[in-house]
Amino acid sequence: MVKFINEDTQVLVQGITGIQGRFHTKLMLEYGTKIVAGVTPGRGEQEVDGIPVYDTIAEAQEKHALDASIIFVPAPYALDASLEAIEARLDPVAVITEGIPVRDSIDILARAGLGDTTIVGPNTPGLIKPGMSKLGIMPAQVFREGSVGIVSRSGTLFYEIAAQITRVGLGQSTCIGIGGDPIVGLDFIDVLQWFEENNETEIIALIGEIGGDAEERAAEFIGQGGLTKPVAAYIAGRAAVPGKRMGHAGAIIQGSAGTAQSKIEALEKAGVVVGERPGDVARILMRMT
Amino acid sequence: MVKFINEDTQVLVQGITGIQGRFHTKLMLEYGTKIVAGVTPGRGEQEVDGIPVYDTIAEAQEKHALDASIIFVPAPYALDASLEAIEARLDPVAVITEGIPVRDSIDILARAGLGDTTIVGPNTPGLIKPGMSKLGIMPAQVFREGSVGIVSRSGTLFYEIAAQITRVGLGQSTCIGIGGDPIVGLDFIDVLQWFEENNETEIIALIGEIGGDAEERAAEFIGQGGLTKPVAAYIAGRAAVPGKRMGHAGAIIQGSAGTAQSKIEALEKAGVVVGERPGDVARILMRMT
Amino acid sequence: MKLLEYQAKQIFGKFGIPTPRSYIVESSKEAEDSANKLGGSAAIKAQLPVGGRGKAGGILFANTPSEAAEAASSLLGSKMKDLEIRKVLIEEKLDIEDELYLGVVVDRRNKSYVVLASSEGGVDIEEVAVKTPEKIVRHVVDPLHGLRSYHALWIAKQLGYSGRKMSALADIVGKLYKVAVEMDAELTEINPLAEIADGFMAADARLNIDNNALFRHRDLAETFQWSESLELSEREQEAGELGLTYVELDGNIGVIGNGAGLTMATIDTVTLHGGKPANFLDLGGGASPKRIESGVSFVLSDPRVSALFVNVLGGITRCDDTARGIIEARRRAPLEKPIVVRMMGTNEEEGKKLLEEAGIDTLDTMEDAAERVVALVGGS
Amino acid sequence: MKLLEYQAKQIFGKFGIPTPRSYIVESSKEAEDSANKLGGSAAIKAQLPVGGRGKAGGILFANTPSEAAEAASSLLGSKMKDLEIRKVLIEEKLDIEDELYLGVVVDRRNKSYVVLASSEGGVDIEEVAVKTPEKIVRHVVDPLHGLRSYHALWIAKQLGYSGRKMSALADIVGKLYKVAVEMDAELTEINPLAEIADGFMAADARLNIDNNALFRHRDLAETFQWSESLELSEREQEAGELGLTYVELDGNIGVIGNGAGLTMATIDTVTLHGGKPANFLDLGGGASPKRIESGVSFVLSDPRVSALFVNVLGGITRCDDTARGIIEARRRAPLEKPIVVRMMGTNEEEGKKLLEEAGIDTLDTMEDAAERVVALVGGS
Repeated sequence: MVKFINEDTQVLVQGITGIQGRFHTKLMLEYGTKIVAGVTPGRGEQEVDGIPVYDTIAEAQEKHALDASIIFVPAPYALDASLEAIEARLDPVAVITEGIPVRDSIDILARAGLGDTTIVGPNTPGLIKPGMSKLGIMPAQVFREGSVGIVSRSGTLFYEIAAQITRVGLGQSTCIGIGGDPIVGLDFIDVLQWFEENNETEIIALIGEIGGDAEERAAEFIGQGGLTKPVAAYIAGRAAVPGKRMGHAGAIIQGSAGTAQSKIEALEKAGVVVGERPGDVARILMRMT
Repeated sequence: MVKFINEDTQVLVQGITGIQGRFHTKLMLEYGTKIVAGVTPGRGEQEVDGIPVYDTIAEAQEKHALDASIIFVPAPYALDASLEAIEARLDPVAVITEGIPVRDSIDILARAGLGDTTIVGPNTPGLIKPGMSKLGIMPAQVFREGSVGIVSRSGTLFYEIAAQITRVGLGQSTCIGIGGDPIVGLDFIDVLQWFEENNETEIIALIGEIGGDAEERAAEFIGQGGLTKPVAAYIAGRAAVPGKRMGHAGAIIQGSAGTAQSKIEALEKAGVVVGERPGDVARILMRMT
Repeated sequence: MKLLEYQAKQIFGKFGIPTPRSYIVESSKEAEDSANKLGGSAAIKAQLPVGGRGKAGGILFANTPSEAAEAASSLLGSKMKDLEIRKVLIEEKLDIEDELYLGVVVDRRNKSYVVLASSEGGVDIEEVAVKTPEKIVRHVVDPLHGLRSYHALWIAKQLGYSGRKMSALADIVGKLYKVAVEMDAELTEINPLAEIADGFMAADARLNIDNNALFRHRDLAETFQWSESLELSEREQEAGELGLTYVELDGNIGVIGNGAGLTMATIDTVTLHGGKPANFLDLGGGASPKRIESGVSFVLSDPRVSALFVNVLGGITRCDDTARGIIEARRRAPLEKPIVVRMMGTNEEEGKKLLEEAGIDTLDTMEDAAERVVALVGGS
Repeated sequence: MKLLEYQAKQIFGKFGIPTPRSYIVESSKEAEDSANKLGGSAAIKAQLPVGGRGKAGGILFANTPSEAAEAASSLLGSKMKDLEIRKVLIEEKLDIEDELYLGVVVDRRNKSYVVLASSEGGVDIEEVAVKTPEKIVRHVVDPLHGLRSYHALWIAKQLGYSGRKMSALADIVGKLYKVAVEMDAELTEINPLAEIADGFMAADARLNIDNNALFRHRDLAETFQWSESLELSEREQEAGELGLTYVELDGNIGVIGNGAGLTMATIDTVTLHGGKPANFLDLGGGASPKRIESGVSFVLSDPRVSALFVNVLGGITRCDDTARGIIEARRRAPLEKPIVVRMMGTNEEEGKKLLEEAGIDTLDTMEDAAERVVALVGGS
């Protein structure tokens, strides 16, 4: 099951000395995330925003009790960084890095499965519990405490819809980006299961997009009674062209598979209300409360 | 913990169509082992001694409920044969094959560990419960039901000492060859632990040889109270030449490590009575009863 | 990246998969020589990264070298699905007993590779999957163990083979999996895999490589250029050189967003309001004014574009930076194309103020902005 | 199989481990030319599979090409630990700042590979292990994950490096592990690993390959022959060609057994009774009469052997077959060397009867037989 961070979770930042790593370490610290150490091979003994940097997690663990990790290292090094986090038994591990080869993602997830580590991503904005902490790169200002659980494959579209939910006065319990790659760790069903059991979540927003069948599987799960809380959804890519990758590595219609239409139909069949436009989601949720 | 075969255990023979496989299938059947299927890739749909042969274990499992396996396939194919048995969740798996590369043995054992499969060997004569069943290549006539547990790295020396134990009238409860390779699955300590808990075993014969430190580790285990039943031992290779491999891949004195003297001293320190000659073991055991 | 048949076959060959003898040529003279070397008769195959070449007339057969020359000459320079045929493969004719399908693809659901095999080869496997799914053998690979010999044998057995042919087929299955993993393939396929008297042979070959893994396959850099030049439009190639994530569409409204999902949603919303997007352009996360300017200039320079819709959600990307990028692009290329901007988030007020001062429309919601831009180009 | 330094370095080089520039030569003329190419000064290193070459005078230094020629000429053809030096390596002199130790060996206890590293290089690692074990860094590899970059970095860090040098050292650690796994090494070692101004270099190299894995390294077949010829005595090589497991010892009693453990125990028992075994010969499991005959003939043909002790436990191997083999060997080479046989097990009675008829001594226990054979050669 998905573990989440709270105010006590001690977080490691892998790739902390890079531009992205530095930038988001600062923002996460500002939000209240308890970042205690960073790792960048070859950059040990430095500091970033007052956070000590180590060459390996093993060294960081000699000094700190680490719980979770967030990874910003460049794609060619993300495989080893992820395995290092898995071996160090950190959980969850949010892999922000974009552009990781699919073969490496397959490898990461198989090994994560051995030790029951939850991998969020790759190519994810991470996760946030508004008002408490974030392990991710989402802009904090669009979120507010509330009762809507959001799960999304996309990043900015997720913030867009979160902002609208906030604007209509609902707020969010927990928001998780599962990542835009074809192969990701935590998936829709895992998150929906978690929302079902999570007392703070009353209604759910599901934000999908073209490519693969993750939304269809989520619909199947919902349709079979796996989730009893009401869901509003939006699927991006109705106007996408088959065979063309729409930005995300996973966002591609292959042959007749992975179209927005197929996903919308499956979700609607499972009782999910699917909005035509992103703005519809907040409106639908309002009606549900 | 070591699982053992009994009269109900359904056994698979891998490499059943080879010379060794055919020969020992016949002998095991004669002894009462319940062999139900054989596998040799490319030789499916044949029969050996009335036993049906399949190309893969998956096919054999469609027709039979398999429990344990014994492997006779040539060394270059032993890695995949072992992994196939592990994946099919057979247990125990006795790997008779000699000459398997160490790298492959390492791989086999690591993967066996994932699913808790007991690998006996490689390069082992297997195991026998006298009067009931055998999963191995030992000559049945030297064994007799009794109360001595035998564990040995060697093959023929093991039979020699078993024969003498039988001749003095003691007989054996369970006998296990752990194999003469540097890297083996089931080891001395595993077997000693099992003997400690096994009600049928009253006294134990441990047959070691030069190379590595398996006997020293067994001595440590015994010395720390892991085993309370009395042990008689014999270590082959007192007169061996350092740096020369004495037949077994594992029987080599490297530098000052792995000498018979070191093993004998360690065992004696742990309270084990070590015989000077193979024939001493049965005599020592007689005094222990 | 999609490799061409001949490139895929060269790689398959390196991994020990049997392929027919063949020569890659660019002229009818070479075609004739090659057919000669093959003993006279040959198959002449257009090299293009498109499916259904056979049906489209891209595969011809010749019984003599001169027939081969003629066939090559008819293909070379002609167009198929809008692509020009620049190379043809001259290949020995096989005495085919049966045609199979063999493929290794990424399995999103199982988070691994899956081997697909079928006794129905030479046809579209998706059709087989729909019409006779029972004729497809599937084996999901456990990534911790890989595809082992016994898995490959099981697959070959399921296709109905035994003995020597089973072993030969299993060997190819194992090697194709090795190609998939070692080459970082998104898809690797032999269709048809020809059954011949003494075994099997890859009569066709497909190999699509994960662009994200190209850092492990630097020797394919040149192939990548060529492959991009075949698959992408000229504007798409230019955008690639500028480092922009760009897909050409066939409308007249330029669309720029930040983030793939948001940009897709923007396109959907424009379409919903009756507009026709001319492109998809994702600025990505944390775009700088420079990058924004470059994207805006690129879209404005498209003669098909009559109006531009920029939709930015300010998070890491700042709205004031976005405004500055847009203004700078407009300054440098003072075209009379209207721009509609919708921005929200970090430094929103400052950004809006800058745009207003520059006389550029800003709206608060994606829907309103979409409606406005559609109205500007004359509505639906 | 033990590779020579230059062979190991070639392989290390292929895996990307930095090695000094060098030339392998067999004459002083070539040595001179090579030193010239290296800029004049050079190290001249005897190529033999023995430890402690430096101390034994097998490594010389030259400041000019003519000194190199002289050094090579003094080494080539001379003997070290009974082995003739046939090749020398002419290698660039390194400006060494520090010497480290790096090795990957098979770890029986942990059933995996273990990486050993130490800041005490250039000396015998076993001595370091005894005297200052705290100076050895050990990392047991998890075979399911392999040695990853972060493990290698941790090792380099433990040796006291940081920054660029740490990364360079970790890179070599990772590559040495790759050599170990991909080459099926029983031992792979860089001692010393020289720390130089801008990184590290393998100043020496050892690589022992698992003979059982030679089927994966067919290109090393020739090297294997050469390596065997250096490591094994003539009789051991002959035995190898006959497929016998044979080790030469320095006594006068020939010993043959079936099974490694039993044969070792036989040797021990003979020694315990004051005898001196001339050899260890293990017939292996299920030996045929032909194989037994071949083994017996081989040992009897050894001029050092005055008497033979054959000890067979009949299981899969049959005692009557053993008897027939012995009798046939004796018939073919009617030497007056006494043979003592102890056999037990399958078809024991029949075997004993055959031997008695042929006038060959049989005894019931290993101890009695050992006593008898020692008495036959004149006791202890």
